Amino acid sequence: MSDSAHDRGVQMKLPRFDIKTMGPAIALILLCIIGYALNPAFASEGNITNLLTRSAFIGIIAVGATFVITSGGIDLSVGSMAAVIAGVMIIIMNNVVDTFGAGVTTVLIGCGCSVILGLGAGWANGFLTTKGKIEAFIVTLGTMGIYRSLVTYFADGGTLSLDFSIRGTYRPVYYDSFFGLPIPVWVFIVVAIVGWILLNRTAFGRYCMAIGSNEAVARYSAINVDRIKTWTYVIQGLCVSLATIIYVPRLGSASSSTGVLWELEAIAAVIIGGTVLKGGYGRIGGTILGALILTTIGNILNFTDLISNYLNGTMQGLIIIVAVWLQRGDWGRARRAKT
Amino acid sequence: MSDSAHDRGVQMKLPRFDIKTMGPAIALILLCIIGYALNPAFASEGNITNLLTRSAFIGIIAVGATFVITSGGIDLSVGSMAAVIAGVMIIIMNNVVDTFGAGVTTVLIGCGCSVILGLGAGWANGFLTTKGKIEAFIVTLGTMGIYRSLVTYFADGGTLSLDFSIRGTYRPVYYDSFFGLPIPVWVFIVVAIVGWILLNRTAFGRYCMAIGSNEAVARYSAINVDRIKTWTYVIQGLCVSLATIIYVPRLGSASSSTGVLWELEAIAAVIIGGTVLKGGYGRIGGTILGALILTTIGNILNFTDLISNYLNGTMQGLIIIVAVWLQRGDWGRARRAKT
Amino acid sequence: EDKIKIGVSYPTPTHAWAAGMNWHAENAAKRLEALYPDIDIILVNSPDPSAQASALEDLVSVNQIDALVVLPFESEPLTDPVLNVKKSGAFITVVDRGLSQPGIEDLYVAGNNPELGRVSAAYMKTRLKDGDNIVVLRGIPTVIDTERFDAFMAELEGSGINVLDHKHANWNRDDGFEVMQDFLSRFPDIDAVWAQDDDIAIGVVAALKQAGRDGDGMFVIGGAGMKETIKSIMDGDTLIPIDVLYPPAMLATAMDLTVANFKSNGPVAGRYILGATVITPENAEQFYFPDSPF
Amino acid sequence: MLEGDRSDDLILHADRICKSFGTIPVLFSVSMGVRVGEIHALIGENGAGKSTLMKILSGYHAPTTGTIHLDGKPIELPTDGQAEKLGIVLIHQELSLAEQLTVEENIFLGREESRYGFLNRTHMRAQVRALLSELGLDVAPDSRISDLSIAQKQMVEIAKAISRNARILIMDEPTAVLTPAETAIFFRQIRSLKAQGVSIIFVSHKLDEVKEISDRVTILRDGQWISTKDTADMQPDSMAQLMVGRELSDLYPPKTEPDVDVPKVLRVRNLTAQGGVADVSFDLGKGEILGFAGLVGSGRTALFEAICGLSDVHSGTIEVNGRAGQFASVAQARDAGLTYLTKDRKEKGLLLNMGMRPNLTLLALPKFIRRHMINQRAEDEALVTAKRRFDIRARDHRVNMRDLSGGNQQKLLLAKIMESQPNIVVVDEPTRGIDVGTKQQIYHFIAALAQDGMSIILISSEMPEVIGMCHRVAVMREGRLMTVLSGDEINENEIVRYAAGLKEARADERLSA
Ligand SMILES: Nc1ncnc2c1ncn2[C@@H]1O[C@H](COP(=O)(O)OP(=O)(O)OP(=O)(O)O)[C@@H](O)[C@H]1O
Ligand SMILES: Nc1ncnc2c1ncn2[C@@H]1O[C@H](COP(=O)(O)OP(=O)(O)OP(=O)(O)O)[C@@H](O)[C@H]1O
Ligand SMILES: [Mg+2]
Ligand SMILES: [Mg+2]
Repeated sequence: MSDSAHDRGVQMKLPRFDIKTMGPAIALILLCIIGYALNPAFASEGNITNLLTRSAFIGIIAVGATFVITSGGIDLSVGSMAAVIAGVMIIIMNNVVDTFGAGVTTVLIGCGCSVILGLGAGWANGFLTTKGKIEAFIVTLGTMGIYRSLVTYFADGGTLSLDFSIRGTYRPVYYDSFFGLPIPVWVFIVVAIVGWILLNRTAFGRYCMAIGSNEAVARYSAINVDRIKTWTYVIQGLCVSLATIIYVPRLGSASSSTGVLWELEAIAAVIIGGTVLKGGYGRIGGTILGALILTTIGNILNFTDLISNYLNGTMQGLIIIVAVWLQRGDWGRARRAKT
Repeated sequence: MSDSAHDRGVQMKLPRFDIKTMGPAIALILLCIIGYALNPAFASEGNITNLLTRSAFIGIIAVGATFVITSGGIDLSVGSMAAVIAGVMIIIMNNVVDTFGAGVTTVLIGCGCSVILGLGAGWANGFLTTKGKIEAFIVTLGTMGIYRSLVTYFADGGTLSLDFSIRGTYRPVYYDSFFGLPIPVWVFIVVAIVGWILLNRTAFGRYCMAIGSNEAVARYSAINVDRIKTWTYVIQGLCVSLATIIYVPRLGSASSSTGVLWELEAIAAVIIGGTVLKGGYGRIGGTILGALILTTIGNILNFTDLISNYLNGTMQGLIIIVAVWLQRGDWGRARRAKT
Repeated sequence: EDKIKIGVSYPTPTHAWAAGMNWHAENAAKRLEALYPDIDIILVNSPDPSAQASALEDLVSVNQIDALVVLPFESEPLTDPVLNVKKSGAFITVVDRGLSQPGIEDLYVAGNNPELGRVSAAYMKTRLKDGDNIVVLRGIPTVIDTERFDAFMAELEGSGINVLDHKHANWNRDDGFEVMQDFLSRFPDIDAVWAQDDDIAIGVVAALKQAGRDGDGMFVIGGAGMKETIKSIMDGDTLIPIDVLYPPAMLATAMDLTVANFKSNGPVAGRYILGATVITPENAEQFYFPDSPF
Repeated sequence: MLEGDRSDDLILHADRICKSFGTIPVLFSVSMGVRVGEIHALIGENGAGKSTLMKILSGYHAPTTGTIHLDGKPIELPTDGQAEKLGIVLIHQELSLAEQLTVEENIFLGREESRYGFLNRTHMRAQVRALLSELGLDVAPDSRISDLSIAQKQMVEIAKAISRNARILIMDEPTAVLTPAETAIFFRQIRSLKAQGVSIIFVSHKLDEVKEISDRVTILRDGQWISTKDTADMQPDSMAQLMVGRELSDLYPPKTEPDVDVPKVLRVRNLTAQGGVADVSFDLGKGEILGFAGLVGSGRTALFEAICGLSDVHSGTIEVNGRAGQFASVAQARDAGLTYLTKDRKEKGLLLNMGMRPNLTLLALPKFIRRHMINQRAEDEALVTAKRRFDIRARDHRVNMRDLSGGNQQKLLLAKIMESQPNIVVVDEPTRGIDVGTKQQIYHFIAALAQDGMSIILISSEMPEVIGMCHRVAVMREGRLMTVLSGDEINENEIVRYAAGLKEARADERLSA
């Protein structure tokens, strides 16, 4: 086989790859055009900033979910986990404020606890899935219920509010900007880049895909399957805790309704982005676009009163289906071939 | 090969198979013992009847979900589908009551519409998944939103109520008994038996398992994969419509909060029962037990005020995880071998 | 074992108002059981209408209650189940949401949803003039929300105040924040916000402050009587000048009345409608319960 | 038209077929036909396009140009296995059984017998039982496929094809994983089908089998038709020459004398392990090639999966390079210099939905890490080297593993194992599905590795391979080591007698080099 054939092969593949990658991007651009057509204020700087900041929560969580799903798992507990972490964080900060004052120390203690809790909760999901050998769906359905009811219990059914004295210190984490972009957006960007590198440029990412693709092959290839799978849940937990850290200063409160349905949104973002639900193929870039698409849909619906409020869900459902259908293109074939 | 070897093989298989099958049964028995210990009234005839009747809704839907999941799909839309079918059924019955009176005819028209809607909604899910080549998760997440918002729209944000004159005719479908068992329980039993036969004793059931196990193999075996998959969603739709038919006379109304989270309960029942979430292996018997387990957990929690109401979710989550862990036994190996 | 068993069934608190109601109910239960050793109160909450129907069945078949205090999730779906409890001979107290068939309950205790909407609109009219713009953030699409909204719009009619748009914020702070952000991007001129609920109002205020549009006499009206809101009214905040009460203690009130039916000499029956009081800096003190979660 | 073919007696005939995947051409105007009651062999190098042609003949692929004639009439074959209705049945090179279904369910998949809409299970089971016993396959009809060994799966696949009452049976390398004993049973079935007038096309790299069973042979090279001849006119050597396009020298490299004094790198004593391995003891010397022979299910795979940390060891001791070697994971074994090449490349060997590069480096990935990241340049270089070393032919280097030809997949798997630079390597059926030309290269490669001091365990069901390559040959039967043969004892007769249990296990000398 000649070298020129090689080169030809490479060139031929590229456009196919592009279509696949471009799918979610095209869907997002279409949505933006629709938004602008409905109301030019859609493109205002303020709105774009709001949109990006909002995407940060789901986006950061979805980056974690990309790892879990790529390695063949699923995590339904993220929304509840965010709620309980936010709750405990607030309780802790309110308690230490007397000792450490309302300064940065208290906030850092809160953030530290958030990270520890996220890692712990993620590890628990991973441990039960791998060592307990229980289907991830069941484990995380269980912990979803547990975390949700714990936050309700801590808040006594109501709302946990951050001490007003701390809010001033913590507020900038959500509301301030840095080089024109709000801090949550920066966090999102950093998480996305780190996630992309981790998935595409490190052995860990390779192992995630291998496990999702075929666990037995992974085992025969000297991969510690249980350890890698547990790590994906731990990463998911870490992402949830980061999302929580930028969520809490927004309203300074957590309740049993915090983070409801975030798990479905996160998974939807991942799938819209082109990651395969059954594992083996993951795309962080797609996930980011997926999160942006979901947020944009909600934003657009708030920008028009053309349709009855009650039908928001219908529009949302239709747009999601059409967005995925748009990018299906080559996908249908690719997926069929996989099975 | 000698016959004795055959017999050995068969005998060797049996005990293993039994442990697997017994898992959910053991979990259920344990739950019942706990329930009785907490309050002997748990075993009263009235309570057992209530329990069975309640299980009927989720159980019937979960039978449908067993087919979808066995063939490698997933349906998140069932709860919303139940709500919209209930809503439309009520609207139709209220409209035809003037023409046909409050008699059996009207109720039958309502039930007929329910079945048609269920089949149609299921077909839509199946069509979009197979012909549209969109991930089932996305399709049904989309239709979940669509159906939910449609019922809100039809009810104008409120509640759709069945005309009081019809209630008298329709009521017995939920509240009457037949040979000592409430009618919903009979429907449940019939659906379960038909489902069991369909999955285990017909070519269709085998096709479902084959598709879930390996779609390419199924296709190479001249199985019309798309058609079978579509049928699983249609069956799911039919099951939802049957569940709705016995649900409507219970409360005589439908609203945007009808059937919320039923999809997760139905899927949980299926997985608790031993069906593999990634497809290829399904057990109707297990599904029935799964539905009973879920209902019993709720029932037991209503029986005791030992723990804070807010912690109900924690108990529920723990029990589900433990119940599945109990039956894991041989499963871990079986699943590992699979991958 | 000849205790009088009173079952109390209500929706699982998923937002702060309901948690406040739960708090008041739990306190009432403790207080009443301490007061009357032969009274046994069983509190049960349920996450959705059909679970509540199940819970009612369990209260009859397992606990064999003598009286039921029920705050129905929704009227329609729980009418039949409550009727079944009634058939077992129990005394029925219905709270907040009336059943769709009259005459089932012995006692009815309720807040007033249309009144809440009407009072809010009436206040708007006192502060705004013809041509002023408001936006409305609604609750979860349910009958409660519809009743409040319809009464609000009816009261506003003919005043010349424009309702620019109304969206559902689901009685949720986060949704309130996001919907308000979008309203602010969309409408350059908003003079007031009806948030219908104090939780939504908190999100709205955060969005206003973020956008720097909380000056110029702009104000937000929530509802229900959250302790933080009442506190800030007491402190003379102008952004949320008043609040409209939807008493979270109504379930406790109903329990008191139900116990009174067994313990007082005369039978207790009838309808107790609690008003939608406007909380102003003058009367705020009496609605302030710092220990309640709401 | 082919020379010597009268088209009227051809039952199935491919006429000037061209096939491209995307823009990559794979077949160039290939013609081939099969007569009624004929066994027609198709041979060619890996990637020559054999599987592609077979898929075209059975409707799984549509030809880009050219026509298919069935019974003399041009026909457009229906897709996705529907051609079965026309009597054309294909056994895919890559096993196609549904893993979670039972043997019975797989055999009848797609054409279940039903009565009144219900499955007639007793009848189907009886048929399956009869079929399995005819094939001498000792599995129950309700065993799950995932519980079977790969050879058993292949036999089930054959049973499935035979049971379909085909007029034309097309088999893509059915014997690749079979031992001679099973191959003999299989050939008996083939002959009886032929006697019933069934036409059979089969692909094989085992040229002696081709010589033994076929009536005519068609040879492909690089997607081109080379020739079609009567088997009687050819010898395996001439077939190989036509396939490869050059003269093949000796298939096996000359054997070197094993050195008696070399250190022992692997020492196994009284090993009992999962999968029925009982009380196995043996030694492996540095630079030695030790063969393992035995029937299907004799426990060779199970033995080495236990040694390499893939399954549980119950008792006994393992010593690797002088140190205790009870590995809890494959990674530990790899780091100790011991790696295992699985024979189940589809389920355990390769990630089929990924490309060649990640597959090649997966086992040895730590080697490719620089500053915590994967050094993609080094990976690319490794791929180029591996392609050259193992003659891996892909017309497109970003192709998914799934779309690589079977033999080239196997070569990549071999390359993957070698990438971790082991000093002891266990290769389980290493030349499965590899053409003679490449086989020769691989044999020389293995011999060279042994010369350089690598120790090799060669598990193989190809008797000539074991005999031609190994310094010593261990024979297993029912999980026990029967004997270790060396020198002149290494001959087919001796091996078969131990493997079949006709000779008792020898206790003496079995550990010595
Ligand atoms: N679906 C596909 N897409 C792209 N290329 C393919 C596809 N299927 C096969 N090929 C390519 O076609 C060529 C011929 O493959 P084929 O499987 O027919 O070879 P073969 O003769 O059967 O080889 P082997 O002896 O190794 O099985 C190979 O280069 C392979 O990579
Ligand atoms: N009882 C068992 N339980 C679980 N797995 C088993 C059992 N017996 C065998 N296996 C598995 O089946 C596979 C093949 O078995 P075995 O080692 O007996 O075959 P073999 O001797 O390599 O035969 P061949 O290679 O000729 O097919 C191995 O992966 C082994 O782990
Ligand atoms: Mg081939
Ligand atoms: Mg072997």
